[in-house]
Formats: sequence, structure tokens, C-alpha cells
Amino acid sequence: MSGLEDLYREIILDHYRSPRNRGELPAPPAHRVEGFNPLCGDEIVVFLDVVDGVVVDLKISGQGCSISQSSASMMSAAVKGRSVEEARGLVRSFKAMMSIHEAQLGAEDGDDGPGAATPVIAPDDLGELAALQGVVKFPVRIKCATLSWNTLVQGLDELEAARA
Amino acid sequence: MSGLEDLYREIILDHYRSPRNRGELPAPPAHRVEGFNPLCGDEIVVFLDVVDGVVVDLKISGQGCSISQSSASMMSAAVKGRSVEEARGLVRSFKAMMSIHEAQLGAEDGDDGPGAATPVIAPDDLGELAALQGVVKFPVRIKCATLSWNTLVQGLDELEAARA
Amino acid sequence: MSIDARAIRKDFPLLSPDRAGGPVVYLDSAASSQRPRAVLDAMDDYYTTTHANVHRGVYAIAEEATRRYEAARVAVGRFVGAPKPATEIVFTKNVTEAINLVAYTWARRELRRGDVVLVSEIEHHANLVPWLMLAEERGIELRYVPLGTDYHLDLSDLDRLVDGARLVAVSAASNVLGTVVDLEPIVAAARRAGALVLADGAQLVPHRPVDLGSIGVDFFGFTGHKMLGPTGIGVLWAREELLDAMPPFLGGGEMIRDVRVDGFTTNDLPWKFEAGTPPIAEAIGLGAAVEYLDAIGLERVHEHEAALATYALDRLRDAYGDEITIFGPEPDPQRRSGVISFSFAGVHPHDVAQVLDTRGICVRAGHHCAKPLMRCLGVGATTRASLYLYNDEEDVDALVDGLAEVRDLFA
Amino acid sequence: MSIDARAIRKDFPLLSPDRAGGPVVYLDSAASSQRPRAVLDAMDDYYTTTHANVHRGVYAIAEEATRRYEAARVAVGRFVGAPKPATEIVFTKNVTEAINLVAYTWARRELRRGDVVLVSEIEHHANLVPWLMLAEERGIELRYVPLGTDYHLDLSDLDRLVDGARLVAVSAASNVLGTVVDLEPIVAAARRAGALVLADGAQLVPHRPVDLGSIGVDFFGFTGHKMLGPTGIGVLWAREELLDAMPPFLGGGEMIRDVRVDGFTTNDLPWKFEAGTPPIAEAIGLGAAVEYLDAIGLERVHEHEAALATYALDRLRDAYGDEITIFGPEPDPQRRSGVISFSFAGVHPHDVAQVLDTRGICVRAGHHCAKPLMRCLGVGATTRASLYLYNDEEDVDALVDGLAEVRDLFA
Ligand SMILES: Cc1ncc(COP(=O)(O)O)c(C=O)c1O
Ligand SMILES: Cc1ncc(COP(=O)(O)O)c(C=O)c1O
Repeated sequence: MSGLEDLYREIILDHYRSPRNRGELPAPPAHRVEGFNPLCGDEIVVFLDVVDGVVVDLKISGQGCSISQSSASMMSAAVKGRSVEEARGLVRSFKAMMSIHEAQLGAEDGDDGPGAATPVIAPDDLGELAALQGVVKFPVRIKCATLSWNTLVQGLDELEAARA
Repeated sequence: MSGLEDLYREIILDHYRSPRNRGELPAPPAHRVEGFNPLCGDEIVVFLDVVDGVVVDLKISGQGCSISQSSASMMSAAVKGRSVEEARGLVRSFKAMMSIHEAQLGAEDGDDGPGAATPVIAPDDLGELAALQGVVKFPVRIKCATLSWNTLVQGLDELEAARA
Repeated sequence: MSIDARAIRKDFPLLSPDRAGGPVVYLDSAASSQRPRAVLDAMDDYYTTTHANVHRGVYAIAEEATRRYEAARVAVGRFVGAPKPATEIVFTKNVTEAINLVAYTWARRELRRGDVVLVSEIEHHANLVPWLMLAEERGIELRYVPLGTDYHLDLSDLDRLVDGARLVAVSAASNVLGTVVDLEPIVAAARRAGALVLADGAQLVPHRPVDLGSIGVDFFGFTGHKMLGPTGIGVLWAREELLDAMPPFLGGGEMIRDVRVDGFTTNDLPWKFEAGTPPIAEAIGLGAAVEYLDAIGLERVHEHEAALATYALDRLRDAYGDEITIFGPEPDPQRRSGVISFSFAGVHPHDVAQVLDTRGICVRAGHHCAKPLMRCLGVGATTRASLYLYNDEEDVDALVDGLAEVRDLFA
Repeated sequence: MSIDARAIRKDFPLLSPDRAGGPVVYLDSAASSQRPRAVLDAMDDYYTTTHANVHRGVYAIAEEATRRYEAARVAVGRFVGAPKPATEIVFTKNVTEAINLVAYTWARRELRRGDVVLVSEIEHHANLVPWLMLAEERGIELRYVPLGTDYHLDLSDLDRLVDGARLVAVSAASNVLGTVVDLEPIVAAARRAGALVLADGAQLVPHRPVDLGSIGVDFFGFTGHKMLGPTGIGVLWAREELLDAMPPFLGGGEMIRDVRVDGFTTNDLPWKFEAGTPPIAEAIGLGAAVEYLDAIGLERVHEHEAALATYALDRLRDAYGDEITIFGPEPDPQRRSGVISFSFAGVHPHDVAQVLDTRGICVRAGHHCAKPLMRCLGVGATTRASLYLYNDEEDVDALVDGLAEVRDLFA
């Protein structure tokens, strides 16, 4: 078992203690989407404000562990202001980084799994998010780290379906 | 594993080769009752003619192994002409003889199990039937030996219920 | 005579100080216990000397397999005081299947739209989801016995709640709070209302003597892997008349008396409910587990755990005061078990468990399959330490010390 | 390269010449196979080093338990060529439960009074009773593909039989006759009629390479204890879209995403169908079994058994001529397995098996959970010898010699 310092990097604890974009948006007009981690009971709510293909605002509420909360916080910072396309690219890159062990656990994510699409952004360019790389050594926590990202994707999909 | 001679006594093979009271009785007036051994597929049909509390006639049809067939044949010879009371006593005695291992197998026979009633006839007085004593060393075959007896009891019970 | 947990641990390979990967302080027996060598040996001996399919074989090793399987049934039945162990004990794959069996057979035959099933707020999902499925499918009404502020069930309104109920389905002991439910008044109220009672004994049977002959319930389930037995085996007990009247559940071999192209008849009890090849080795392993527990004595196991729970609760409160919130009743040998759930210093339970793990301490973090209860408690998850016969004060001390590191890391 | 059965037997403790109680000639693998040391070791290693409940634990041994359990799922899925092993393989307690799962979920949602389910006359009760229960409960109609005089299914009338059917549920290989069913025309006819196909692979998967990606069926089940695995584990495979659309079966922990006092939502595949603590050690044991079989190669196992079956059929007919009636197809590597049912010299199968047992030869006698087939064959029971990779010509010779004693005793 490797040490805790791989998991609990300072930047992670910082996002956990002072989460960015915490709160709610009036929905509608914003889109509200809930995610559950059935394994531990964590629940996350993502509020998305997408205008003309751009995530103009985004807020996070719900409860969770340091990993899920800090990952959500970092995600919100990384995605806010980006286009939906860029946001999806970011999701793919992030999940590629997380995917090694998730595949072993029997990923239920189907097409989002490894190899489904080439990451648009190399892990090195993920910025702060790279701090979450240590999570892959703790397979159970991968679900924590990806919860907010899966919820984001679900929200983007729902918005797209509604528009179609 | 003890030898086959305990199981296949000469008298058993004799009843198997030349079964007594084999056949059918017109029913009604006779009472027809079927028994199954769910473990091996043996089926037995007992035809009972009970008049004024006496088993005046009894026939056996169906198919089965040497043990179930010879046991049925011996039973028919032992029960025919006896009163219902005597027949039930004989059943208890026979089943007491068979009961040691059946109890271990988890007898589903409820009240007919060991200790439910004192045998009316001691095993020594069972005559030919004592030849089946060797069966207790082969627990699976106890079901074969008792099939016709359980079927007889079922028939007597049904007749009693119909009269009541 | 009290239990020497250190000596007992010698029987449990996973708890050996020489375990590959390092020794562990195992405080998660409420999720699944460890098992002694004797249980593994019983299964191994079965597989290596006399495995064959049961109930149908004429040859000697098949007879012996059948004998061991049915002997295990009787042993397990006697262990819980079943009046008719040979006919009333049905082997399932876990207690979840046992409860679902009742829901699919008895309940689907008996319950109509509007009929009430009374459960409680502390139930494990295994004793909730089957009834929620029936609510959705059949329109039955679910009512909940509320949790009191003392972490016991609040029975003050029981007679009103049970009015009109056909079934009361409750945990005999909580897997989250450590609450041991007082079944007596519940059974009495159910009787008055004409309802049957199902008790989920998953957290009771491993830890205390149970006597089904006197407890007064109609259906009772428990699970092998929480009581030193293997995975893949659970038990349903029910009164013989009930089992007799119930339609079959799974259809297949073994549960039939006869099959024709246009119909079938069912086998005798308990085989009527055991379709297909049963978990043979697992039943034999569970038989060895109850033999092991019997040799120690459930009364002693109970005393040991009660004393250790009191020690743990005292130490946790002494060491952490307001930083720790314990969700469960005060120490009480009769009404409290060795399951201790808590929240700690604002740190999420996942993080608590993660840090403890680096010290080899195994505790559970999550909703413990009791999400409605979590909502009652106002939390998403708790950290849970649970004790068994092989734990001792050293294990508790390790937990208390470990929590200090948790606090320091996240402070 | 052919199989050296004598060398293989060294891996199977029960088949050792030094077995306590004497060596056995095991010819009952169609009822349940024996298992190699590697399977027992995999389970033992799991229990002694890393047992914990799966999917919920944060600590290392629980993570490792989860990893091994899910790795076994993937290994088992790949073994049968499942296109999506991680999501489409559902662990059950045996194949009987797998088929019942389909009957309780897909069929109870889809089938209405008068809908047709097409089965065959050779089915095991596991693939009959679930549909007979539905016939009784829902008024569906059961139709039977008849057995031909060559002991293969008579498909000449298939298009008429399948007309109006919603489901075709057939054995992939018979446990009585040794018939290997030609699924291709059945799948094609079902497709034309718009019916789904369920195949009972219990007797196929242990003996031949199976590729679910190309076989064309919709539901497929098999069982661990017949393929060198432990008891207490079976498998349901179904296409992902079907599993997705099916309602859950057993309710409880693990199969949920969220539970509230008034409802619940289900978990992702495959866990949606795995309520409660799964057979963890058993899945891991089955994973080791498929690894063992893979190392030898199913193609070789198949060739070995086909050759041995031909040898056995020849020897039995040479030795006993008209005294023996074999219920099964002529030798044929493609369309016949190593299951050999027969009636012998007017001696009841129970007595045949009993006499053989005194020589340590294990064969089954009875209806083999296929009573409707027995009625087709016009017998109450048969004697059945069944071959597997660890059998060889010596075993067949022992059987042939033993039958001479049977004849002499009952002549
Ligand atoms: C063809 C077939 N189907 C189903 C079964 C049932 O298997 P299980 O008892 O493991 O559920 C068997 C074996 O008994 C079989 O041979
Ligand atoms: C109270 C209670 N009921 C039911 C269960 C379910 O047990 P299993 O998963 O063995 O079916 C558990 C354990 O998880 C439990 O603690």
C-alpha cells in the first residue's frame, strides 16, 4: 500500500477545504443533474448553464469525500467558460488518466472506457487536475474522482437530447 | 462399503423376479393411489380394496428397482387380509427398522419418523420383511424400500378421510 | 470464562500476524466475517474426498455428499433452535435471497393492493427493496416504525402502525447503529393485529444465542458469510405450515416430485425451495462454522463483544469528545451490539477509512446499504467499526490511535 | 496434441489413487465435475489473505477482493466469448437461477396469456419448470420441439412450431442423450418468427469452445460445478440491451443506485442483477477453473471426449450387443458428447449403479431431471455414464467389466 501523500496532495486538500463554484443555480434556466456513487452514498448535483454551446456557468452542490469534492471543484474551474466540445474533450482526457484501474474493475462506462476516443488533451496538460493522478493507485476512489465528471457528461447529454 | 450380499439377499431377488400381487384392481370400487420417488423416478401404484376395516385385496403396479419392487411385493403379501389397524402397525414396524439412517438423511416423514409411535411388531417378527434390514446400510435405497409403504399409508389415509 | 481473542485469532489465517501483505486489524465483521481454518478444511475435505451432486446419486461418494449436506442443515437449524431443522431450514445463496423468497412466494400470493407491510427506518436494503418492489408492482402500502432519539425503534405508536398490516418485516439487529431490536413487543403487536412477522437475523445470529422455538416470529433469515461461514450460502427458516402452503420460488431440478409436459408437482420440504444444484460445499462450510461457534459458546461470544463494545465507546468518547458523533445506543449488554457507527471531526468517512487502511485497520465507510436510515441520521455516510469474537482491546486501541492521524491530516 | 488423462488426474485430489476410502472411477461429470487443486487453492488463497465484502470497502483487502471478483467475471465472460464480459455476465447461484431470472424478469414483463414459449422434449427441468410455472400463472402456451428417432431434435416442423413464439428456450446439449443441439437453424427460425432464443449451456460450456459473439442467442446460462468450478455459482449472459431493459429480479443491497422510503433506482449492469453479497469465493474459484481449462484448451478437451465416447460406445456394443440399449445418437465428434445413457439387461438402473459402486465406479441412475424425456424414451430411468477430460480408456474398460458382474448377479 503506497503512502497517503500520493492521494492527498496539498492541492486536493485545498480544493476540498475551499471548493470553487459551490452552490446552486436557478433551474430553469440552468440545467440540474444528479449523480450518485452507489458504493458509498455520495451524491452530487451539477447545475449547468449552457448558452450557444458554451458552459457559461456551473455550480456544484451535494456531499462527498475529499476526492469527489475536490475533483468536482477542479472540474468546475476547468470547465467553466469552455465550449461544450472542449468540456467533453477534457472529460475524455480526465477519464483516460483514470482509466487504467477502472478497466480492471470492470468499467461500466462502455464507450467512455479506454481506447474509445483519443484524449484531446494530454494528461500533462491537465493542469491542476493532474494532481488527481495519484487516485489511480486506489481503485475504489476512482469512482469518487469520476463522479462529478460522469454527472457533467450526463447533463451535457440531456441538454443535447432536449435540443435535438 | 459393505458387500452387496447384505442388500441383495436371495429372498429379495426372488420377490423381484416373481413379484406377488402384481397387477391392477378396478378402481372404483378399489382405491388407487400413486407414489413417486422424486430422486430416481420410480413410480408405484397401489390398488386397495378395504372392506369393513380389512384389506381384502391389494395389487401393485408401476416400475422400480429391485429394492422397491421386492419391498412392494413383500408388503402386499404381508398386508393382504389384515385389518387396517394391523396394516398400520406393520408400517410402523417396518419404518422403524428403516428409520436409523432415514433420520440422518433428514426425514421428511414427520410423524411417521422414529419415536413417533412404538412399533407394534418387533423387527424380529417381521418375517420375510426382515430381509430388507440390510438396506439401512445403503441410505439412498431406504427411499426405494419405503416407497410402497408410504404409498400404502397415503391410500389408507385417503380412504379414512373419505369415510369421515 | 471469557474469550481469549488472541488465541482465537490463531484459528483465522487472514488474521495471522504473518499474513502476506502485513497484519490487519479487522473491524468490518458486520460486512463479512473472517473464517477459521476449520471451515475451510471442512469444504476442502468435502471437495477432495467426496464431492458429487446430492440427493440423486446411488454411489457411495454421492451418498456421503448428501449426508454431509443434510447434516449441515440439521446442525444449522439446531444452532438457531429451529423446531424442525430437517424440514424448516431452506438454504439460499444469502439472506437477501431468503427475504426475496418470502416476497415472491408468500407475499405475492397473499398480499393485495392496499395491504400493509410494516418495516422500520433502520432496515438494510435487503429488507426494504423486496417490499418496495411489491409496492410498485402490487400497490401494497409500506409503513415505517420510526427510529427514536435513543437509537432504538420508537414503539410508542406501534399499535396504530400495525393496524391493517399483513406482515411486519424488521431487522433483529441493526447493521449500522448496533441497536438490538426488542422483538417481543413487536411480535405481540403483530399477533394482536393478525400480521405475520419476518425478522432479518443477519446481524443477530452471528453474535447471540437465538431460539426460533420461542422468539415467536414466522419467517427468519440469516447469512453464512457474517457468521464465520463461506460466501454463497444463506438461510431461510419459516414455520412448516407456512412453507407447506407457499408456492415454489425457483423452478427446476430437485424441487419437483413429478414433471409432465403440461405441469409439475412439488417436492417435500425443504427441497421444494431448493431448485437446482444447491451450494453444497457452502452448506457444509456453514455447518462447520456453527460447530466452531458452538464449541466456544454464543453466550461467551456475546459477553465478549458487549464488554469490548463498552470499552470502545468509552475510549472513543474519552479521546475525541465532541469531535466524534456516535450513531447508536448507549452501551448496554442486552440492547446493543458491537457495531459502532460514527462521524468524525468533519472528515468524510471515505477519508477516515482510507487513512486507517494505511495502518492496516479495516473499517467500512458508506451508507451500509441503509440509505433511508442515513437520511434519518442526516448524513450521507458513516464510518463503521464492527467487532467480533476475534477482536480485542488492542484492536480498539489501534482504531483510537489511527483516528488521531486522520484528524491531523485533515485539520 | 492429445490429452494425457492420467497426468491430468494428478491435479484432482478426489481422483487420486490414494484417495481415503479407495480410488474411484468417476463417470458422473454430467451431474457435477470434480475440481483441480488450482481451483481449491484460488478460493483458499482468497479466504486466507484477502476476504472482505466486495464493492463497498475502501481498505486494501476489500479492494483486492473486489478486483479478484470482477477479474473472475471478465475471465469467465471471455471464456465464452461474451462481447462485453464486464457488463453482460451476471453471477447467479447456478444455471437454474439464471433461467429463472429470465423467467421472472424478461418473461413476466413481456409475455401475455396465449404467448408461446417453444422448448424441446429433451429439456432438463431447469429449463422446463420455470416455463411451466409461467404457463400456470400467466396462461402462456408451451410447445415442444420433438425428439427424432436419431436422438437429435426433429426440426422438420420448426417453422410451424415457432410461429407465434416469443421465446425459444432450448438445451445447447442434452444431459441425458449426449445430443449436441444444432443451434444455428433454431436461431434462424426464431429470428424469422421474431422470437428471442435462450440456450441452456450447462452441458456445452464445460466441453467445447463457445463463442457467444457468434452463436446468435439472446440469453445463455451455465453452471460452475459442471466445469471444474465450485458449487454455489452459475452464470447468466444476455445481450446488454436486454439486460438494460429488464426489471430487476432480487431486491437488496448492491443492485440499487438509490433507495428512498418510497422507491428505489437500480444500479448499473451487471450489479443490477446481483442483490446481496455475491458468491465471491465461488466466482474466484470459477475464474480459476476457466483458467485451468484454457491452459489445456477446450478444443483438446472436446477431441479427447469425442474419441473416448466413440471408444465407449463401441466397447459397450461389442461386449453386450442386444443386452444394452443406448439412448443417444451414433458416435459423431460434432453432434455427440461424452454423455452415455443406457438400459442394461433388464436390470433397473439403480441396481446397475449400486453394483458398479462396489467397484468404485460412479455412474448416475435415474431420470436425470428430465422426466418428460424419460416418458418419450418409454423408461422411468436410465443409467448414465458421462466423460470428462480426466477420464480415459481404463475408466471405460472398468465400466464394461463391471457390467458383466451386474448381469451375472441379476441373471
Ligand atoms: C442441461 C442442464 N441444464 C440445467 C442443469 C441444472 O444445473 P444446476 O443444478 O447447476 O442449476 C443441468 C444439470 O443438472 C443440466 O444438465
Ligand atoms: C441487517 C442485514 N440484513 C441483510 C444483509 C444482507 O446480507 P447478504 O448480503 O448476505 O444477503 C446484511 C448484510 O449486508 C445485513 O447487515
